[in-house]
Amino acid sequence: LLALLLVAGCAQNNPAGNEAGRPEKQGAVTVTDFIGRQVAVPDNVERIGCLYAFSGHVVAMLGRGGDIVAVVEGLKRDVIMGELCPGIGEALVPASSGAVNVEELLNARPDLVFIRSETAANEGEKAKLEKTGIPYLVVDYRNMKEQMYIVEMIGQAVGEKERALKYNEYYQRCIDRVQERVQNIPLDERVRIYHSINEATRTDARDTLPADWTQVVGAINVSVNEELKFLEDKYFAGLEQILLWDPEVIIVNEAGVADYIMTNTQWSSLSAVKNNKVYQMPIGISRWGHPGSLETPLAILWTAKTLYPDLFSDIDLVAETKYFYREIFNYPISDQLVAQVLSGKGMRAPKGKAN
Amino acid sequence: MSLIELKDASFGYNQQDIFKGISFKIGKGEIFCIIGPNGCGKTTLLDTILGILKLRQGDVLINGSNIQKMRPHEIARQIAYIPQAHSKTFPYTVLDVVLMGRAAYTGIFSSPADEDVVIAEEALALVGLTRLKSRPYTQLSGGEGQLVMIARALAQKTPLLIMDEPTAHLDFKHELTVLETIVQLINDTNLSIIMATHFPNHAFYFENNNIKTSVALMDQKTFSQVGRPADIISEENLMMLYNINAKVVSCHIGSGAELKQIIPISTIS
Amino acid sequence: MSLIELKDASFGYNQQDIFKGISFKIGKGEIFCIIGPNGCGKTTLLDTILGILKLRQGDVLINGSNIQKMRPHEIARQIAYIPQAHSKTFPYTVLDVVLMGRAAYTGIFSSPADEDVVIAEEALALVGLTRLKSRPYTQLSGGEGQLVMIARALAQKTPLLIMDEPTAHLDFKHELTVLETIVQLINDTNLSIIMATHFPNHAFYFENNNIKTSVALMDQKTFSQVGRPADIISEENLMMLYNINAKVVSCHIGSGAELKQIIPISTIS
Amino acid sequence: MYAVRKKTIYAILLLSPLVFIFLSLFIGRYHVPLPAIVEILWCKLTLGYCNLPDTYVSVVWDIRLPRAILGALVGGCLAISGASFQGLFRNPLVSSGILGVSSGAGFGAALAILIFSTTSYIYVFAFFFGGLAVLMSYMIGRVYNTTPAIMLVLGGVIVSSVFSALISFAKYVADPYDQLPAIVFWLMGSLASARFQDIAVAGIPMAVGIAGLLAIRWRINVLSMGDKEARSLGINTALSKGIVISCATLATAGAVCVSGIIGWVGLVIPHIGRMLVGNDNRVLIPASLSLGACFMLLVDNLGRVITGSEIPLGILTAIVGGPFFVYLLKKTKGGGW
Amino acid sequence: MYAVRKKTIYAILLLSPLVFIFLSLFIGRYHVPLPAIVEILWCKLTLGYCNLPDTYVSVVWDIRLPRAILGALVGGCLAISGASFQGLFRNPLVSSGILGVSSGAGFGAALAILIFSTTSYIYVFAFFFGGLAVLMSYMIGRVYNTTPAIMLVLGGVIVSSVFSALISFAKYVADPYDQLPAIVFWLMGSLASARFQDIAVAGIPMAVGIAGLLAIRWRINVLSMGDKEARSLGINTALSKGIVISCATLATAGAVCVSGIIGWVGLVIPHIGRMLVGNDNRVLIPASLSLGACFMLLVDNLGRVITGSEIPLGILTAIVGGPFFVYLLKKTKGGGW
Ligand SMILES: Nc1ncnc2c1ncn2[C@@H]1O[C@H](COP(=O)(O)OP(=O)(O)OP(=O)(O)O)[C@@H](O)[C@H]1O
Ligand SMILES: Nc1ncnc2c1ncn2[C@@H]1O[C@H](COP(=O)(O)OP(=O)(O)OP(=O)(O)O)[C@@H](O)[C@H]1O
Ligand SMILES: [Mg+2]
Ligand SMILES: [Mg+2]
Repeated sequence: LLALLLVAGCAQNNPAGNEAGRPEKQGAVTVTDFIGRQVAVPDNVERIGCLYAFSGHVVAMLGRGGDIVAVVEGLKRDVIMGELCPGIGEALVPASSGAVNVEELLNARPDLVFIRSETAANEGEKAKLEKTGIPYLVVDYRNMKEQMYIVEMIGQAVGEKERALKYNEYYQRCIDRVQERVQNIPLDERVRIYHSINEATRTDARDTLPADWTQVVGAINVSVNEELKFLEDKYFAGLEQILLWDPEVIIVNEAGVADYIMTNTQWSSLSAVKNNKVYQMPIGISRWGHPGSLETPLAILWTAKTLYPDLFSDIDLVAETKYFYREIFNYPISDQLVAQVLSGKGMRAPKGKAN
Repeated sequence: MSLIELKDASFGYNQQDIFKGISFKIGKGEIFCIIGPNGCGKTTLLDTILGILKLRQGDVLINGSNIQKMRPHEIARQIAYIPQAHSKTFPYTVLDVVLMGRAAYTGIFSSPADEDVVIAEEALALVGLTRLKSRPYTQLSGGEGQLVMIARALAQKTPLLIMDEPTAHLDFKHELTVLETIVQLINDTNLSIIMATHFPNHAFYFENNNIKTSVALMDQKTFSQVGRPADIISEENLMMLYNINAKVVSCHIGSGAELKQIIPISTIS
Repeated sequence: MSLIELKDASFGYNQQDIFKGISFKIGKGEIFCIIGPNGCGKTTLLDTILGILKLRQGDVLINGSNIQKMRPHEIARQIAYIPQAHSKTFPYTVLDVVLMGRAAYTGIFSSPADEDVVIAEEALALVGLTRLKSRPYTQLSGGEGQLVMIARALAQKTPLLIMDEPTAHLDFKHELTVLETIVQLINDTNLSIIMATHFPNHAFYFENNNIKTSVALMDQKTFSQVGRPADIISEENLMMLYNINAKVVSCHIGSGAELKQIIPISTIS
Repeated sequence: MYAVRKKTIYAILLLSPLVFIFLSLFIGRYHVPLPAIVEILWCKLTLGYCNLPDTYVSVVWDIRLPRAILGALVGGCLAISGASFQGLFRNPLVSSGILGVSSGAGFGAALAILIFSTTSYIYVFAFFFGGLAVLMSYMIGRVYNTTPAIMLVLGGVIVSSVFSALISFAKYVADPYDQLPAIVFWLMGSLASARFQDIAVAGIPMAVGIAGLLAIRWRINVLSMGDKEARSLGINTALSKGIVISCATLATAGAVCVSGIIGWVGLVIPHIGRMLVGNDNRVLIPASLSLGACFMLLVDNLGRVITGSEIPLGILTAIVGGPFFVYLLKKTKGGGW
Repeated sequence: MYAVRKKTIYAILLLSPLVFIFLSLFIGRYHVPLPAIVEILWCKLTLGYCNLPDTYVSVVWDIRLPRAILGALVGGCLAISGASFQGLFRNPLVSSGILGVSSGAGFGAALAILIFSTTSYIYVFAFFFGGLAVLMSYMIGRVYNTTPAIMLVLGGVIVSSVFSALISFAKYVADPYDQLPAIVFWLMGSLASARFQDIAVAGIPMAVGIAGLLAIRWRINVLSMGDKEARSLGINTALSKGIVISCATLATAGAVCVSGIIGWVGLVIPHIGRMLVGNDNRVLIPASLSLGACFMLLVDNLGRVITGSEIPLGILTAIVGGPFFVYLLKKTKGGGW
């Protein structure tokens, strides 16, 4: 039933998303990417390669999802992405874990490609891309500012700067709205939170996007600026360390982890667990607040409201969520789906049933 | 009933036969010496008797029961084996190696008991290596290594010993010790022995010590002759077997007894 | 100048000496037999002569130059070695193994030439193994394996051969072949030989074939006696060396010649 | 006298991991006063009631204790299986994962995550595929039966690499947002989140494996003489090998389930054992068990105290163990060899 | 007759990688018409001008060709070093990375990225640390010199694991936004990013290593008799071993620089070679070289065409090679052994 609804919703939307939103031809633009390259982007980008999931989300948000011709595998699994980009099932997959198969990329005939910084860190990969003559932009960020810049850059590159700015405006507005109310909370009254990413003990290190946005919401992120265990490019906290921090609130971004934490004796002595303050974050097009998520503004609102319900009683998350997806994404999200997003369940297509 | 019996045994590694149609039997207290040129198949034959290689045809019976139907530890309580070559791996101590002779008497989930250690030490004493018992056996000389293998077989305390050139690498003293030990064990415990050797003189030695000794000449994929040493080990037979000239001499030993010896003189070109 | 000379040589693995103060020299066309009980240090001594183990004290001189100062391939063109034990790894063919005897004549970056193959095949023919030349040498019988090692040493074409119990595992025929080949090579090419053996009879055999033969009895960490076989290999000396009773017998061979033989009789308890 | 010495050695071997486990309870970032630790132990063991802060109890009893026990088990299992395999295959370069059990188990876990998208069936799948991998190695090894040891090991290497490849493949097809992190997390393994439940699930096979190997340890001496000689000494080689392999597989699979694929311990600890107590498996096997357990705990504890960040186990194992090995080598002059 | 057969074998061994390289030019996701490929080759080789779409030229000449050449070199290098080490250490379980060169090189590269934050010094550092790792293994191996082969290999295992740990450590301290991705990408390695420059930089050491091993290949036969016998046969064992180790190190380090750490080829291809041509290193070494090259190209081409996103090399090597190995084993009944 849900699937039917989704399909129905998408059928209405897509034409609008693809055609109506497109401006007239524009002149050639020069944009500066994450690693500071000045790239001249052709004036009319019609085929887009998104070899970094985040860029795919952004392009879809900007209403150009239908023009995505090359993706990374993960993008095909996402329910909302499938709605926004009906052709994504047929898009080629010329990259895995940073390495690009340029021949496949050539087959996709993109006018522009977004790549991740791993790829750009390799001379050979760069040389190869340059040989193809396809302009490429490196997409990455380490804080909210850079995230906004990158969104703007993508917007500029695909000729949707206005929409990108609209997102950034909303982003900034969320920040401002929250900042304004939390900035006066004295340090010792700020809520100390622990943010679990995917795995119970994986968390935020300094200089990351989550470190940045959790600060904005007036929380003290216990793991930031602490030494963490680093494994396979991810940061983990030790159990005793978490007990020592004894966060007041735990927010988790993966379905099931909250249950794990609530039922595990090892965590049972934490105040957050005792006081029932372990919250599952919403999952929309991505996990809200995840380092690779563009729903950061929503994560900020959600967290602020969760931590300081009194301060933010006027903020209606359902409305904000609807607004975000309808106005910014131009995606007519159903009420049911909103509920689903907020509950954080069922937002990924099961394996083998990629869109 | 004979202790061990081979019936019409044949074996080959590939298509080609190594030997075929070999039959013999040995009773208690007997010695059976197999003599034959290098590569005639002595080691192979002994391996099939032990059940390590599987006969193509024919049977090996121990006390009347087929070896294929016996479990390894049953076989190992009947037959102990001294291999011709042993490749060393971990540097176990000499005593540990000899102790392995007690495997057939040790449960799968247990280690040898103190009695086993005593037996192993006795076996070491028999071959005169007690002083080396805690040396790594990888650091022994060639002859010492051979003696360890003999001690291990003796520790197995079986009614039948199969020896593949047991005295190779041994000096006169140790060769005699081994021969004398064998004679003594046969007299004391009615042991039986199958022995592949290049020294027909060993057969004479046993015969001289009043032990029931048979000799088999192995050639052309079978036993060309089997019988008493005095009959079989003749200058003519050796000439046929090896294509050499040899002499049989007798010498007087100690108490008026005679010891026959065969002496190889030259090859026949 | 003597071909090889040992001066006051001493060696020990740990604190304990294996031998000390050993000196001897050998000229062209001579045979030097080392006889001694198991574990007396024969193999160790040979290894030091080859420079594989380093003497604690004393020198080994080949043609007057110290072996420590010679490069391996120079040594290997002077001395070929037949080890007592060989542990097999990869299943090379017999011919490939014999060909390795040509290493000293082959540049570091080259493979043996066709002449080398010819030499290796001749060496194989000398020991009578031509028919096995393309068999994996891991599948040979004990005696066949020993012959391969001998062939490899012969392929080395050196003026000096060091043999450690070369006839262990060999049958009469092959033992004689090896002895006869040695005699022939000495007569033809003035080869010299150092040989550790448990068979004093080999020394008699060489002496009988008019080759300058010396025997050293190794015991108590040194050479207790050195001299002509006829003088040294006596019943008394063997009794002292091994604590056994032995008999020296003479037998008439072919053309009225006599061959002396030593026969071990019994241990002395 | 000999018997007394033997008893002393065994007593040391048995006690030292227990001491290490006990000491582990006192080590960690969270400060729990010494008397409290002892009190918690006491009242928990006597099933009494602890009148102490919850956090103390859960740090000592729910976090440190299971972690220490599992750590000891894992280290012991890896080392004991490594030592057994080295003896069995007569090859000192063989380690606990040689027959593919680690990568098989890893693949099983990855598959369970792929299929069910939850972690509930992980243990079942891990054990099943760990066993399957070993069985496959065994079948390959039997193709040619003259030098089965080499073939078995080569078979293991092949199977192992195929399963490793399949793991990579599973990662490749997994959903990068939820399945992949789960797979990676599982493979990486970590004692850090060990719970008593894990002891119940993975600890039992580990204990069975250890017990089996301890019981059969002398047989491994005999088996290391080679198939032919072992048979002539009265050993049912197929059966004995089967038992050794099964037990080592159980032990290793259990260890892998708890702590991911750790390669080093199963290869090097047995050699450290060889240098310390010699090659006789009667002593070497228990010594490896004990050394492995102590070593793992040592490294784990060090990691916990050196910085708050818990330097990954693998780094410490190698950085602590490597130089220690070289030191021992120098000191004993490679005694074991 | 024998000489003729030998020549035929060598001709096949030499030609087949060339044929594979040539065929690789025709394989890929992007369709370039056959005549165009031939024309591009022709005009490039004659230094003429190509009147063809740029894309065609860059796909065939700049992307496929260097990749094929490097692929062949990498496969050949890993296999030839593996075969040489197996002979040298008399242990069939040894592979090209056994002395730590791979992890040493990996660490060198990581360090270069850490220090200079650019990729310019990577090759220098990778070679230096690859060599250093081998040297360290060698020193450890010399502690005790009675059975140096085992000790050397164990030394290698230790050194290897220490360097692997150091790699993790380097990742730990790296800047997660620019250094870390570079390190990760480099370690993962991929023929995909091969350029002609890489052939110039990594190809030369690889070629030197290969040439050295080919030249000294018969010596490896003699060395495999063990130190003692090799010396008595007239081999300067220290020198010869040194050369073999250096050449294999050069070759492996070069391969690692190009394509990251690939374990399988250096262990299993030599065994496939043994089954096909026997154990004589005079034939085995070139055969391994050739088989390694062909195998790598085969796998790489497969990986390129099966999916657009290039299945990682490591996955296919094992999945294609494993069953092939088992098939060969069944067919030759483990002939090589
Ligand atoms: N695994 C094998 N595969 C094929 N042939 C073999 C194998 N092992 C031995 N042979 C061959 O079988 C024959 C008999 O070998 P065996 O070892 O039984 O001889 P033997 O009589 O013991 O010789 P020796 O007196 O030299 O020890 C020999 O020609 C040998 O080359
Ligand atoms: N690596 C070693 N370390 C310590 N001792 C050793 C080592 N190798 C041999 N030995 C000891 O040195 C002594 C001499 O050994 P060696 O091999 O030279 O004897 P041998 O005269 O050749 O004896 P055999 O006639 O039995 O071959 C023996 O007692 C032996 O145990
Ligand atoms: Mg034999
Ligand atoms: Mg000796």
